[in-house]
Amino acid sequence: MSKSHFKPVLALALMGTLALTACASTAGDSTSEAEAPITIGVLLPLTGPLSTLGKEMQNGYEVARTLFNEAGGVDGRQIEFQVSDAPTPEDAVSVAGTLSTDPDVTAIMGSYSSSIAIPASAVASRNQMPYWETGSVAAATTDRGLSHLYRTVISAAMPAYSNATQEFISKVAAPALESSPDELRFGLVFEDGAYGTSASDQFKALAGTEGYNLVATESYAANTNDLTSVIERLKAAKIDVLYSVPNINDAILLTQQSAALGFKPAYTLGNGTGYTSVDFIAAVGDTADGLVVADAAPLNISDSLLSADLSPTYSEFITAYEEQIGRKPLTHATLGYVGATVLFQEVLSKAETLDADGIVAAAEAVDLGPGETVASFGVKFDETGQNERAGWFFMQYQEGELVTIYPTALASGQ
Amino acid sequence: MTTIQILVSGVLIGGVYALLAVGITLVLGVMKIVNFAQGELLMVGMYLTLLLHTVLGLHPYVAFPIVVVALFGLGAGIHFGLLRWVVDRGHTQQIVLTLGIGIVLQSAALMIFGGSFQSLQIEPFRGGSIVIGSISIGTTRLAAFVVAGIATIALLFLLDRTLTGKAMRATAMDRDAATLMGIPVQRVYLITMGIGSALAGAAGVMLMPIYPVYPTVGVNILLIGFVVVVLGGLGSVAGAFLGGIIIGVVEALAGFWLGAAMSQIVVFALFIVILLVRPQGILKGDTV
Amino acid sequence: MSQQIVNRSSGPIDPMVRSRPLPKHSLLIGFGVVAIALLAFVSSSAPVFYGHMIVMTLIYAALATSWNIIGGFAGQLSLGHAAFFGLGAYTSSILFVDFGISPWIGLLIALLGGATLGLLIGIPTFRLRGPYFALATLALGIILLNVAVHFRELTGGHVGISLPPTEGWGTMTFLNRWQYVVIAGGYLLVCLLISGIILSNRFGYQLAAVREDEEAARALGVNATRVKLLAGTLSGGLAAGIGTIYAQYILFLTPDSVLGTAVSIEIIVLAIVGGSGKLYGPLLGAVLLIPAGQLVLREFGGALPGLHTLVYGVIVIIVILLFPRGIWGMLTDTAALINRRRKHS
Amino acid sequence: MRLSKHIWETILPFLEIHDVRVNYGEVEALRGATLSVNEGETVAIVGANGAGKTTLINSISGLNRLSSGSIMFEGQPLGDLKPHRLPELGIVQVPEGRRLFARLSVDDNLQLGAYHKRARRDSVKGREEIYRLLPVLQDRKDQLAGTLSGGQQQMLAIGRALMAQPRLLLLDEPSLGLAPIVVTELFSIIARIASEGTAVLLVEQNVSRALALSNRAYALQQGTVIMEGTGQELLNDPGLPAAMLGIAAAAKE
Repeated sequence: MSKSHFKPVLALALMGTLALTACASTAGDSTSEAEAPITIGVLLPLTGPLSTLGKEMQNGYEVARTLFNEAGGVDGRQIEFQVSDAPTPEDAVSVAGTLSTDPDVTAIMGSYSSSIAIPASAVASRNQMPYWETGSVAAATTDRGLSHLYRTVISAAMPAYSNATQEFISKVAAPALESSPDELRFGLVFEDGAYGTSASDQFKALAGTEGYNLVATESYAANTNDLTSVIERLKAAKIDVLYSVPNINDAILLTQQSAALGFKPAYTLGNGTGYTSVDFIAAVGDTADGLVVADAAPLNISDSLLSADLSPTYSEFITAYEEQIGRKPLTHATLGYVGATVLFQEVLSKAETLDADGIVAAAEAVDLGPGETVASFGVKFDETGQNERAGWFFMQYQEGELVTIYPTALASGQ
Repeated sequence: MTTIQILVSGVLIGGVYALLAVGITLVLGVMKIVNFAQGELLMVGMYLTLLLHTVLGLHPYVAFPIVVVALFGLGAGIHFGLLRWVVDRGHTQQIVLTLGIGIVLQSAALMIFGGSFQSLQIEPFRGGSIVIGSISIGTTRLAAFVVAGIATIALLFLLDRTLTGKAMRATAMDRDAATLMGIPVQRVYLITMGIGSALAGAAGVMLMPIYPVYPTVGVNILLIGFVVVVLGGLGSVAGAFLGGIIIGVVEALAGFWLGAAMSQIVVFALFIVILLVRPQGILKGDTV
Repeated sequence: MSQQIVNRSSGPIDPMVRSRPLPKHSLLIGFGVVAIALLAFVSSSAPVFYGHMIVMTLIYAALATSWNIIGGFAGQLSLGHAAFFGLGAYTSSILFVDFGISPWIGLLIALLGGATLGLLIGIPTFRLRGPYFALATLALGIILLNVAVHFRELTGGHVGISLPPTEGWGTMTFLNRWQYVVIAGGYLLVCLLISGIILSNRFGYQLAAVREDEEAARALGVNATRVKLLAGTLSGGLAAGIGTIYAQYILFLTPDSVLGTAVSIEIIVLAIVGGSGKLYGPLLGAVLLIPAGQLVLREFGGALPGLHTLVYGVIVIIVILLFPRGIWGMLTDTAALINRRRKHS
Repeated sequence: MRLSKHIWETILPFLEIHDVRVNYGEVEALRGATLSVNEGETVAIVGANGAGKTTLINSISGLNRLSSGSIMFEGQPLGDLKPHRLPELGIVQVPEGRRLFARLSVDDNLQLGAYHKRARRDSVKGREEIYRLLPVLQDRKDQLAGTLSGGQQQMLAIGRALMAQPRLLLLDEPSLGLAPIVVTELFSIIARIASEGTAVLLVEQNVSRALALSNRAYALQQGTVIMEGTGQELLNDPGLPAAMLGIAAAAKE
């Protein structure tokens, strides 16, 4: 019987040996012919609660890849994706480790959610693998100054982010209410997840510096099933402008229950994610009309507002997307498309070598001005890898569709 | 006035909790099994409602009987294929088995429907509410509450007045004695699990127009369901109904006074206090 | 004294008590050290995926082994064990990030914190029986999760805590994985040793007596409450320690990833599938399920979302139905049967 | 080999228990007990605590699994049947400690006694008969069973079993914990049931009363039958007190 104490130890040793043989068989064949495809590791949450927008972003990647490959790829070399699902931070570490040490993988793209991006990019940087972040807006992502991380999308910590909100409120929202920002009563409501808290922190800071009269601040768990108490508290605070940062299902709930409970602030300013998803539009339909949504990419803009040199053009992107996916792209698809296209066209195509150093050098050299991406913002990375030209946009639901209304230069409606 | 509105909303959402909790308490009372898959059964009910609407165009309230019968079948099937083998074992094995069943249902839903949030618009009810003075009552929530009440009363009638119901209660009280009287205990369990599951289905139908469905939607509601069951007294159907309303009101009031973020802490702290101070619940478990 | 009485009693604990000679702890240490060395070597040369798989397996094996003390040996179904794991992870991480205290010291403080929490939770909840205890621990886990979410100044809320990637033994942070294999493997070995010592001592028999029939155990003079409290304290402390190692490995904490109910459930599933109450059951469960889950996730994750959890659920159902004593129990039963046959022939 | 039912009934005893063994874990509670009951007969089983009496009666009604041996009822092996099918055949047990459905009314308890199909048809009439036989229940018909006195509970337990229209009534320690005057009443009721043609297998600690009532009796010790004979024979057997006092011997095991 005492022999049984060996068994687990032997089992563990056996497992190790198995792992050893398994790796011996997987490593080995790394060909680098001119015609061989270039592999990009795609790291996104494709299952679990984050999957809705993870998939939306993947759609953007796929369309970018199709268009880029059709246009000839990198000197004839096609782009291939190695798609990995990372539903939790733990899985993100695992997947990032695998991708960043795979000799076939040139760079990693991801990851939409900050809770995935933060651990995954840390692992990639430790393994000196370029990490191309196209979706996470949390400040912490680039704050750490990781060596191989580049973020094409805006950081909530950037002045541009707060400035856009401040300008929008003073130049669009307040005039629409025939008032001035310091006379308005503001309310803030957010889901207490990573996304909601970091976005609401920025708004609180803005309210502090601008002297907004923030009369109510409410948070709740995103998986709640009743928001009556939150709505009643907001109602009781008699607010004029509501700044709201929900996830998807609670965006639906908040909108529907507000309507049911007769809560209708003069102006509702929603922050991205929840309000721009397909699920939201499908659920609330025209109840959303009039709602203003802020997000990291504009929607439904016209080609004429962008650079004439842009190829593919905005409308080509929309057409390709509709053909491939079957509906119009939303913000996360657009952000994914922009990020991927910049990586393909500006980095991979222009890099002298496709190793980490070559990609880093090419990334540092990217210099796209306003209008040179389909999201209208330019791309230039600062020393932390943050795109300092990333933008922040305001759109409004008009007849069930999101129309860009700010910056006014892009406005196609109102 | 606001407090009344909060109370009304709490009572209404409490109806949904009650509907789920009544099913949990019934299975617990009769079979002595804590069913951790009850939330997933509700999720199945929601998806089924959605499917009947999108494929056959059925209004959810028209689909109600179909979903309830289908979920009865699913519950009975789960008993026949799985739970039957563990009724004699310890609660650890039973709990882990139902957890396993829940994981399987959740994964299956993810594979079939994907992870996105899907909701159902039904025109006559969407955003619809009855306004009395300054109190607004959501019609879909009111409907859910009414169904919860009717289901509870119907179940109480079944348990109190019919031979099948009495056999269920007898089995709950003394399984061996019931066997000696010729009561087919496993069939009673099958029916119990079927009814418990059908109640989860009913909750799913009523929740579908209120709340979007996604594969893990049941998890959070299930936890509240447990709180309600313990509050109401394990195995007490009437207690579960009352407990559902109390928890709905507590949650709403705590949310209003302390903020929504604190309401979860308050609810689960209340749960611990009940467990420690009055584990038998507000009504002793004597309905089943 | 009570041990003797338990020994003579005719309940189901009897065969188990009689058939177990004193474990050869030195053998366990010897083979454990060799296995860790081997695994460390493997993980330093194998692709990251396999290295990660080994580290995660060791971490979860240690976690499930710590759960086993209260959940298996004492038979108290704790559904909130993530509370200890998360407490340990947050304690050392906050000390490290905010006060610059080395994770090694953080680990010791986490151990103490977990043990204290185990004691504090135990005092009120061990009065509860069966499903009540399970539900109470479930609720406590949820409360702790909500506290971590709510008190953002301390924990960062859902945004989480990001640990600095400063490499070195002093900071318990490494670029490579073999060091983590050594640390987590060593910790697992400690958990196994403590469990083995418990099982071969009077304490182990007392726990078994409480598990099989608490009333009878009390009647035989076992101080059931004290025995359970001690088990809960040990179990909680060990689970908290592994939390620190996890935090230093992943370098990023969110409430859901260390305090979530899913973590608690995973721990139980590993232990039950492997064989709860058996010394090596939880280890076996982790060795079988963690790599299986990771492999399925890697192979099919993107294409067939949900498959890896489906496989998990199906394994749980099959094991519960066919091998109620877990896979370890099934293996030892089979071995005993073969032995008996051999003797007969 | 196929014989008509009539022939089976004439050659084979009503209930035949042959070399039955039952184990609880590693403990043998019954070690080869053999006994029989004829149609309409009252048979008592006496023995010390732990002699295996309750195990034996639970084995007949299917609550215990046999390790070996057989129990035949009118030529049919009972081991093949699910326990809940036995009342249909006419075998009904009144378990030790009454085991009433405490939070159901007296009337509901009786109604549940007549659960199997054959009895269910006569449920209403059956209850009237029980109330006539046991008038003490009539007045308490809507009371919860748990609120009755010990004696009333025992009457209800017997009444509940009678609702199933038994042909063989198994009684496990019916007099346990009852006042002497109630015990007398109880035994007169049992005698009345037996006189109406129902076979009774009675396990009792009250040895003298049980033996006086029975046609035949068996004494059990450590799971085997050590004595058998008419009630009077056993009563007069000098070995009986030793069998009853076999406590020390049994506990040594």
